Amino acid sequence: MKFGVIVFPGSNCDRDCYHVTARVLGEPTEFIWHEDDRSLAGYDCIIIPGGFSYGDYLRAGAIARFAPVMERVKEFARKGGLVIGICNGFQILLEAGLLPGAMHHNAHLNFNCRYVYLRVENNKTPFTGKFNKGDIINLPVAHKEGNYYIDDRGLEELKENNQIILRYATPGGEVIDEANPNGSIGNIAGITNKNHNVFGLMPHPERASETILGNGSDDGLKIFQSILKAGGVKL
Amino acid sequence: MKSREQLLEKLKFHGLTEKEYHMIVEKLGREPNELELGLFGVMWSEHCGYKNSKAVLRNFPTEGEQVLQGPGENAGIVDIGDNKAVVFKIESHNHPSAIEPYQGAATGVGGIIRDIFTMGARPIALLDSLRFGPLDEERVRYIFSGVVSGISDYGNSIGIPTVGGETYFHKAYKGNPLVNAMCVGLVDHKDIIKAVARGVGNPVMVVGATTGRDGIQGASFASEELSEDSEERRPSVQVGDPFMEKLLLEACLELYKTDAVVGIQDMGAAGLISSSCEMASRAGSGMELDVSQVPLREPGLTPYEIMLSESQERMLVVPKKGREDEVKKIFKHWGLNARVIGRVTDDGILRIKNGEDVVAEVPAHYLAEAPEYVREGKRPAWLDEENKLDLESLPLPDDYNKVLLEMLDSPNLASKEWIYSQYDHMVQNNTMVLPGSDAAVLRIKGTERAIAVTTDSNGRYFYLDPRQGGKLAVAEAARNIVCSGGQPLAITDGLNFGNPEKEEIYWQFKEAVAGISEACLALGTPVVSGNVSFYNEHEGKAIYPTPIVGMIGVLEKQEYATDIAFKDEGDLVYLIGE
Amino acid sequence: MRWKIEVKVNLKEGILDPQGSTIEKSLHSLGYKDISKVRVGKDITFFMEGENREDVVKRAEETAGRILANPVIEDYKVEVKKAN
Amino acid sequence: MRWKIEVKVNLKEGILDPQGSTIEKSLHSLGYKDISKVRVGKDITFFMEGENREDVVKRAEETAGRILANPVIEDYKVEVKKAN
Ligand SMILES: Nc1ncnc2c1ncn2[C@@H]1O[C@H](COP(=O)(O)OP(=O)(O)O)[C@@H](O)[C@H]1O
Repeated sequence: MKFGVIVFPGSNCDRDCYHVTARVLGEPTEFIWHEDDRSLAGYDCIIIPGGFSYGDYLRAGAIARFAPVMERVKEFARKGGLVIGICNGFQILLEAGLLPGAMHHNAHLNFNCRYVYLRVENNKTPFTGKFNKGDIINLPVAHKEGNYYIDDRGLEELKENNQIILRYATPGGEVIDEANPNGSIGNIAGITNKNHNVFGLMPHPERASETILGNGSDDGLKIFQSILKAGGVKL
Repeated sequence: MKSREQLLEKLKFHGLTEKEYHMIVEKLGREPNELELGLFGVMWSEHCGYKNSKAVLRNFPTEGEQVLQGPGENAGIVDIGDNKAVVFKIESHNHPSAIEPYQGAATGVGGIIRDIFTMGARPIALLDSLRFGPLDEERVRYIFSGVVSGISDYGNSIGIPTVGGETYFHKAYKGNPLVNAMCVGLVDHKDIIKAVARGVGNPVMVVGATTGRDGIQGASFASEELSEDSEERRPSVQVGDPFMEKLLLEACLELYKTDAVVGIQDMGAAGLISSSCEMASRAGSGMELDVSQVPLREPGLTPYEIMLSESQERMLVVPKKGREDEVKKIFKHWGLNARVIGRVTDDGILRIKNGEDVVAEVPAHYLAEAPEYVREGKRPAWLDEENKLDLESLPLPDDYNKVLLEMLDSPNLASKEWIYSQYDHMVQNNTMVLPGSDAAVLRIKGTERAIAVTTDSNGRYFYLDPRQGGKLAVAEAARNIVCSGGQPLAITDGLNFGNPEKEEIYWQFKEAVAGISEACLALGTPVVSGNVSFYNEHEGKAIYPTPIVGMIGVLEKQEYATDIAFKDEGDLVYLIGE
Repeated sequence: MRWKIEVKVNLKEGILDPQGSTIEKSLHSLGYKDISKVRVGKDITFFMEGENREDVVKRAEETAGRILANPVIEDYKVEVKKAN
Repeated sequence: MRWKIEVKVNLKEGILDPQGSTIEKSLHSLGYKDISKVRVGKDITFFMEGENREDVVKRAEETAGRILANPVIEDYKVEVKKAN
């Protein structure tokens, strides 16, 4: 499978994502510069990595969505290509309208870097096929603006279409306020679009893909392996 | 002819003594002009010239087979095997953080990061060593939270994990907090770059941010050009732009791959003047600069302001002749300025022009080599009194449970998670042992190795006995490295003291350096870089002498990495040592 | 002609404002107890060239609605003044 | 009586505004070329109780200068209106 990792000025998890897909999984991976205007046909999955695109000045993701490459990402997504946005990538997907809702400041305001538990709400997507529904997984978050917001109608729609993929939960799987690191509505940590081919999540699966790192969790690797399993959609 | 009073006033403004003025006149063989005097003023300041500390710092052991670069460059470098090396240094930003905690701390982090990537290395870790007054005071809480968010926003945004540090609260730091930041970078031996300006005719370029009036202490009063309009005094606080620095970092690392660079230095304290004369004097060459070519953020800066501006996120680059366009192209790709502002000469003179006019002309090494002051120092009379505590005379607590709870409640002992959870300590995917343990451990991708990093110091020990304090700090750092699975390699030191012109402070300084040196010799961990911050006083009272020891160790195998947590039920617990 | 534009961007009513409530709490703890409903927004100013007011207002509104504010969570207000 | 306070906090002239300059650059690259001198400040609003305007203005100014802005790098402007 061929991965493309988009690089915006200020992206800082681009190399980490590359490391996981190219080195840990051994799949061909290329960086794609934000000014690049080529068609993304030929890639099987596009990763929009974390970081602080354009410094996250104004709002996280607000400026990145205007980059030339984003038109190509939209085109790629429209045709059914797999797109995964991690952290800042999620924020960019929201700003670009590829996913519904918006992000604002964490309820406690501070940047927060720590491991959280997540409940897998939907395993019937190309990003979660290696999990069972209801699995509790352990991934790190690291963000200041991960407080997901959507209005009531939008929330209903997300539920109806099974677009909520990950929720912050306790190790025992309860979805309660205490498990919510940022105030996000309904403890939402990750959603897809209706077609389930565009996935945005605040936690960093690329940081939990090798057991030698951090607390030893490699639950994140399963997300990348799910993508491999799904096989992607060659356009 | 100016009167002596006028001269003295001017010298006072520039922080020079009358004796120093006469040295300058003698060296130059003439009176310096206003601008030249200003240049000597900053370059011979303690901050840039180390005039009170240089002689003492020479006592540090700085050699060892692992040392690839000792003190004297932007940062020190040690070999960690497999043709890889780590570049590291610590730096203080105490006074700026006292005035504007957020920006002060942020720009401190920005500055130390630049010191690392000017050496050709990619920065892979940050640590921060912090001292504040007691948290029950509003002002202290304001400074504390401002400093932590300044470090957090800068380090997180640029994508360098802040993996460790230490934090203490004590009334000695109430009016004068300490904010020391350490950065660690990784480089292949063959890619190491030095800050030298060699090769007659090679261009000199400014890259990165534009230049504004940031950080020029009262420049408006110094330069005659500005004294006419009664503009309000510009604050000497700089504002950091981590986004700009991230672009600068990536652009520089890309530039290094081209072999077009002869030398590069960051523009930190005293900006263009200190970077240019240090680069020239290290190479024994001269430099000619035209200040009118420096890209400005606002119009109307005087040559003095341009030379002294401490605008952040800028570098001085000397590429090979004819490669200018290549440099410009790379920086343009990252959306940054790159402008030729002068060239390297062979006459050893720093010649500053404003368009066609020569506005200053001074041998670079005069500026770069500040006079050295060696003092006697005096053991403080109060020290015996302070050390007289008879432990036997202390009453034993009635309720040990209560004491334990009180101790756990004390900010000095409590978990520092509130701090380090605000730092991204995992970005770059190398952090094997997270903050909360003795030292942080980072794997080195592409090898089986890892490094361990820590900062340590106990100001109270230094206060009671600076020599013992020095030994203890180095020993603690080494223990933290060893407990994490590493072999200690070398240290960087951040020497925070009061006013060295006071005999007692000077004595503390000398003694502390002696103690650190003794321990470094014993442990085989030479000093490869460091920073001195004097004048940490508030209302005439000095802080506890607080030298921070930042230590690096190497783990030959990643699997040696250990953290502090007990692992399994039934594991045996040993107490080792005396 | 030169115009000075001021765009105020605020979170929509009803959306929790973590910055505002943090400031409110610290104000209360410092003794300013009678302060309530603190909200924090952005105040973005810039200059624009333009022949007449209508044209400038139109373009400023467009910039604000398209880029400076995110309509999902934010409201904005644009003020246009002649610059001197 | 109830008053509505609006405090605008902006970086002092001459002080680098990284947010403003980054936004300005991106506006230019999006085709809004005639926009210049973008500065980003904070717009803080709240309510206060008080007998008379002078008293409220005084206390609002105090809050602004002491807590909402850092006078070392920021300027602030306080507006006080009767709330209804
Ligand atoms: N300012 C800080 N920044 C980052 N990490 C910190 C900071 N202060 C403390 N820590 C981390 O918290 C842990 C405990 O620190 P400390 O209380 O100094 O431990 P000890 O005194 O046992 O060495 C360490 O892992 C340290 O790196």
